Amino acid sequence: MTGAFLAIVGRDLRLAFRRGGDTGSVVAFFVITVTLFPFGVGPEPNLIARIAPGVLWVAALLAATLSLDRLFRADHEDGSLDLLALSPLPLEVLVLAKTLAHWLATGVPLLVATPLLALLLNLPLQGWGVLLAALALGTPSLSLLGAIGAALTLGVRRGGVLVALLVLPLAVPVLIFGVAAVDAALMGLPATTPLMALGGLLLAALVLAPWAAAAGVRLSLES
Amino acid sequence: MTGAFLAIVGRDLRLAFRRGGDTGSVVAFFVITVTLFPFGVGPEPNLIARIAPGVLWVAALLAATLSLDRLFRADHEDGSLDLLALSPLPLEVLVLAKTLAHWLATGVPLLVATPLLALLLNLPLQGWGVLLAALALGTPSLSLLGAIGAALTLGVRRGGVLVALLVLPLAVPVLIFGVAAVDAALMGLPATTPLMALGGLLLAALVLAPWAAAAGVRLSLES
Amino acid sequence: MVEGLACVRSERELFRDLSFRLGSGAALVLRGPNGAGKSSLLRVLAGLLPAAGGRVLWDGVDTTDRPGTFHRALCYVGHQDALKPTMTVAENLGFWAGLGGGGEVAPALRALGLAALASLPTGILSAGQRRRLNLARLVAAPSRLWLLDEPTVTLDSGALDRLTDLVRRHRDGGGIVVAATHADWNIGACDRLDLGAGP
Amino acid sequence: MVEGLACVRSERELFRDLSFRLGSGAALVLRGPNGAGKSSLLRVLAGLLPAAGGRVLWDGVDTTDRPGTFHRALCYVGHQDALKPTMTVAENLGFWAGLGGGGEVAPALRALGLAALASLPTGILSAGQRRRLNLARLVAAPSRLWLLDEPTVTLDSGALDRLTDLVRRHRDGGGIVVAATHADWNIGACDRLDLGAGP
Amino acid sequence: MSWWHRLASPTRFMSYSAWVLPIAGWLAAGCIGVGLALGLFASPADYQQGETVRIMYVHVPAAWMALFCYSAMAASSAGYLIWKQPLAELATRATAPVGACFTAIALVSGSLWGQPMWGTWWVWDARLTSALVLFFLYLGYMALAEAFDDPTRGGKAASILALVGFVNVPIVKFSVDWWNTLHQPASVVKLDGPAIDPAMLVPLLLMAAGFTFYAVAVVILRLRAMVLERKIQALQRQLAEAR
Ligand code: HEM
Ligand SMILES: Nc1ncnc2c1ncn2[C@@H]1O[C@H](COP(=O)(O)OP(=O)(O)OP(=O)(O)O)[C@@H](O)[C@H]1O
Ligand SMILES: Nc1ncnc2c1ncn2[C@@H]1O[C@H](COP(=O)(O)OP(=O)(O)OP(=O)(O)O)[C@@H](O)[C@H]1O
Ligand SMILES: [Mg+2]
Ligand SMILES: [Mg+2]
Repeated sequence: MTGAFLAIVGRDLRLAFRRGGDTGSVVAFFVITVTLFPFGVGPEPNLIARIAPGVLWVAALLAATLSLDRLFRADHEDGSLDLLALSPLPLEVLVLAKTLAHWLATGVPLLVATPLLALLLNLPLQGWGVLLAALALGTPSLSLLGAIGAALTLGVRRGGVLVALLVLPLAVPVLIFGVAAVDAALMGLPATTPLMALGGLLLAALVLAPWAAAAGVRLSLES
Repeated sequence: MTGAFLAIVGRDLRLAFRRGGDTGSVVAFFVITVTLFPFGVGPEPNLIARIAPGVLWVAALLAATLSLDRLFRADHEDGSLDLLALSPLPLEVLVLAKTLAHWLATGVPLLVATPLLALLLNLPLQGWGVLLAALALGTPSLSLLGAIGAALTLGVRRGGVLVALLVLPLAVPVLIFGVAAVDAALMGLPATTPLMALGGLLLAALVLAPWAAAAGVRLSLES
Repeated sequence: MVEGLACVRSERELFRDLSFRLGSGAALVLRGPNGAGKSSLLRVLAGLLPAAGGRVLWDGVDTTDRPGTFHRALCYVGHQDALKPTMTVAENLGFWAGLGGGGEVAPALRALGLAALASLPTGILSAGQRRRLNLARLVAAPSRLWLLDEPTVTLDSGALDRLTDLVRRHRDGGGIVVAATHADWNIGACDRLDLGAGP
Repeated sequence: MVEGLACVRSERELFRDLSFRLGSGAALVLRGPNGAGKSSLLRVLAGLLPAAGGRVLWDGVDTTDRPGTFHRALCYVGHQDALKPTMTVAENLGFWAGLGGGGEVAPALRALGLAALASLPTGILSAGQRRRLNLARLVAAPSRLWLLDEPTVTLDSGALDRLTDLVRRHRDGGGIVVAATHADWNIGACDRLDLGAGP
Repeated sequence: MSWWHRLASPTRFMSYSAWVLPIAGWLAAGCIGVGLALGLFASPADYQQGETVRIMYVHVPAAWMALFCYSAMAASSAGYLIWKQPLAELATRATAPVGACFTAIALVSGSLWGQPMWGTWWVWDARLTSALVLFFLYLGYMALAEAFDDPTRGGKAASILALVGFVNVPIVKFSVDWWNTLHQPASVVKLDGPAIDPAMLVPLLLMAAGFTFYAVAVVILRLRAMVLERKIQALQRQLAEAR
């Protein structure tokens, strides 16, 4: 079972990193969205630094959600999902494997790109550590919640942005605590409470998401 | 020729408005992205009003760009693009028809949703007219520029967010003048210059985009 | 008419110096093992794939010079369906027929035995039903040259007979057919083109 | 063994009270016009589609009770390819073989005549080559029950012979085959199941 | 068959719902009528807020109903997913637009109230935003349920979403306690009894009861329509097949 689990993670990672895969475009989307903001709100450094945590978090959330649409869709369209469902692995474990691969292929690169963007947005240095910690705790939750949306919209033709409508409301608590953690750090307060809340959300998502997403995948096989 | 042009516009509109189509989800994405920002930057009404034009423009840009990914991709994947290319219509006209349908199906609904969001973000009333005018001039340019990106990434497997990477830099001028127009109106200045610049950009896009996008489509047929 | 046609895909030459001429009522069946280049040849003929050498003439004119006229005379049925799952059967066919300057939908559906399904969403059709719908374009938008890529695939014997019949009548009316197939498909007297061994 | 199986799709009953039993070495060929429900029956047998009534037993156990064991004994080849265009031929097959607890890739590719293509990206294969690659799973991950949905489609005669041969040897080794097809495909003595008229 | 399955069989449902529907409808009309009359004319103006306090008699019950309807949807979704009870799925579907409307009413009346009270139509505080998110959840549910060609599959997918989205309900409810916000904390439903003048409490509770009866009536009406619609479709199909 571990073998099959790792095989799926490996395959998805390979597909993501290969030419035209997800990783490159997710990071590009993240970077571009963030850099658009200074154009949108004007060049005042103070204002930009003030909204920096929010902008970073929203951009990360959008980048993760949008790339999630393909988490199961590509496999559904070419028939791979049928075969994956017929493998001896339970669907819940399959969902976990694919979500883990998604996070490794998109969440981690986002983390790597964040310091650069924090610099661009003049985020004060004392916020960086907490920002990274919060993203590290929050992005897996986003991947898991996104997996629910991606699975539930599978049967829908051209589900596309519908995923966003389903996932973003669920992701709002992650956003709130993520920003709260950074804001606390910027004001010199301890950020433990919001970080612990993020951890709690991650645990809840770990319990809930595989079940809900597996149910969605099972439903999609019927067509 | 007009008949074929209208037939394509009609078909794409029908697909977009139908259940699971683009229109609903694009508007939902727009609304949700905008509402996420206040979570990110905190509830201060002044700050939110200050960044409102930028947030609205960036969200509109993202919503338009992301839905553009499917402009040609769906037709490419199911072989429709082959047949469309074999119709007596020149490819440039085909591109225009599909882009027009895209704008009617997503750009116009965005315009309709904008006043509500402007209200939520406390945008002062004197900015509304110019905001709508600027969006009305800017979103067709976004659709046209997006068509270029969508066509060029067709050959690439899983282009997805790659479109965003190509289009967003091209769209930055639209963003800048669009925000400038609203800012001018908010400061009580006349917004004619940025609005005229937006009009100029639209003309340039109208000339450039069909040609470039048709070349991209032609390239994609070879695979 | 085809003159000295050549095709290169992923830097491998599939065929070279291919020349043939098809008069009205003629039929050409393409044969050859998997990967020989049948589908590629059909795409080159349609003008979807640029030829690496040679040219395709239609009524004596190079097809790349006047694509519009050629496209009006042409109907291509490829491996792919070109069907939108959310539109109904009649809507799908109606769109393609209208674009090809074609006629009515109902007789075409009847000709392929799809009349009962006209108002169903295309997404729920079975493989063979989708294939039939794709072939119904031949009837709905009449054209002189038919390019068919393995048209018989997934068809049941009834549908196969209908298709054979259509091809016969098309040729009797002066139409031209180029078809790739692996099955022994009897469409009457026809030329055969064997493309060399696959890779 | 199958007991009183029924299937309803888009609220139309495709079949009802279907019962049959396949011993080791048996083969069942599904026939019927387009839309009769052959593909649907195969998906119900595989457990991809829930049955509207009845049950599927494997070694005497309901397959929905112990899906893991059943899945290990099963290989399903559907209409779709399940191939990733950016991965190479060997990588694609290797992944599915590994997941099915299977063996080596090279002999399987050789068995379907794909050895020369092993390191090419799957995206550039022709229709028949993709089909062959999909069928190579049967060799790479041996399993007792084969469910084949129109496996012969787009195969050239050489590949068809290889497949027929594979099916013969599989049955000689005690394997079971259920296949849907429209072609006259001679796989030796076998049961035939005719599904009623389509819609 | 358990009593629950028998109760929920479509024919049974059609017969008893024909009784319940008019009762609920009249009760709703009565409660809302009396509640409005008491609230608008008989109750005192607030010493702080003046006459604007009367928006409360719409706002607060609507906000309660928004939460209540979503909870009911989550419960019936669970009923559907666990006991495979088709009527439960229909009930979830029937409730969604009603709940969405109540949420919209709470949002609109709240922002109408906010203009005189806080000087702005909208602030991004925790209560208001989480109510907005609740509205989006309703929309997401409805979009998903309608997005499938096959209604039973749409129903299943949307039921899963409704269950998952239930986590937002406690967030809306307790947001005022967890974050300090502009919005009023709970003053009626509290452990140590309501902290509100009975002259205001009575019309408020009457309105709440009226809204609940109204919701029950509309849901039953929609359910009956859905059951009949499916019956018609089945008959049409039989007719088509007989031909
Ligand atoms: C758009 C703006 C608003 C929204 C979305 C909103 C939302 C809500 C919600 C969801 C509840 C139910 C909470 C519960 O059951 O515990 C509620 C209750 C209430 N709201 Fe609002 N509200 C808004 C504006 C206002 C304003 C401006 C006021 C008055 C200053 C107000 C006063 C109240 C009161 C008194 C309650 C009852 C609290 C209780 O006793 O439980 N709301 N609101
Ligand atoms: N996803 C679906 N939803 C609803 N109905 C479907 C779906 N897929 C297929 N059907 C219907 O079920 C019937 C049987 O389809 P199926 O694919 O099993 O036929 P088949 O026997 O395999 O036909 P073919 O020979 O054309 O492949 C068809 O009439 C089809 O319209
Ligand atoms: N997009 C592509 N890019 C590069 N090479 C390709 C592409 N498509 C096909 N090829 C190669 O061209 C060759 C011929 O392919 P083609 O599809 O024309 O074969 P075919 O004769 O139609 O085979 P089949 O009977 O299997 O359909 C194959 O070897 C294939 O690998
Ligand atoms: Mg081919
Ligand atoms: Mg089939």
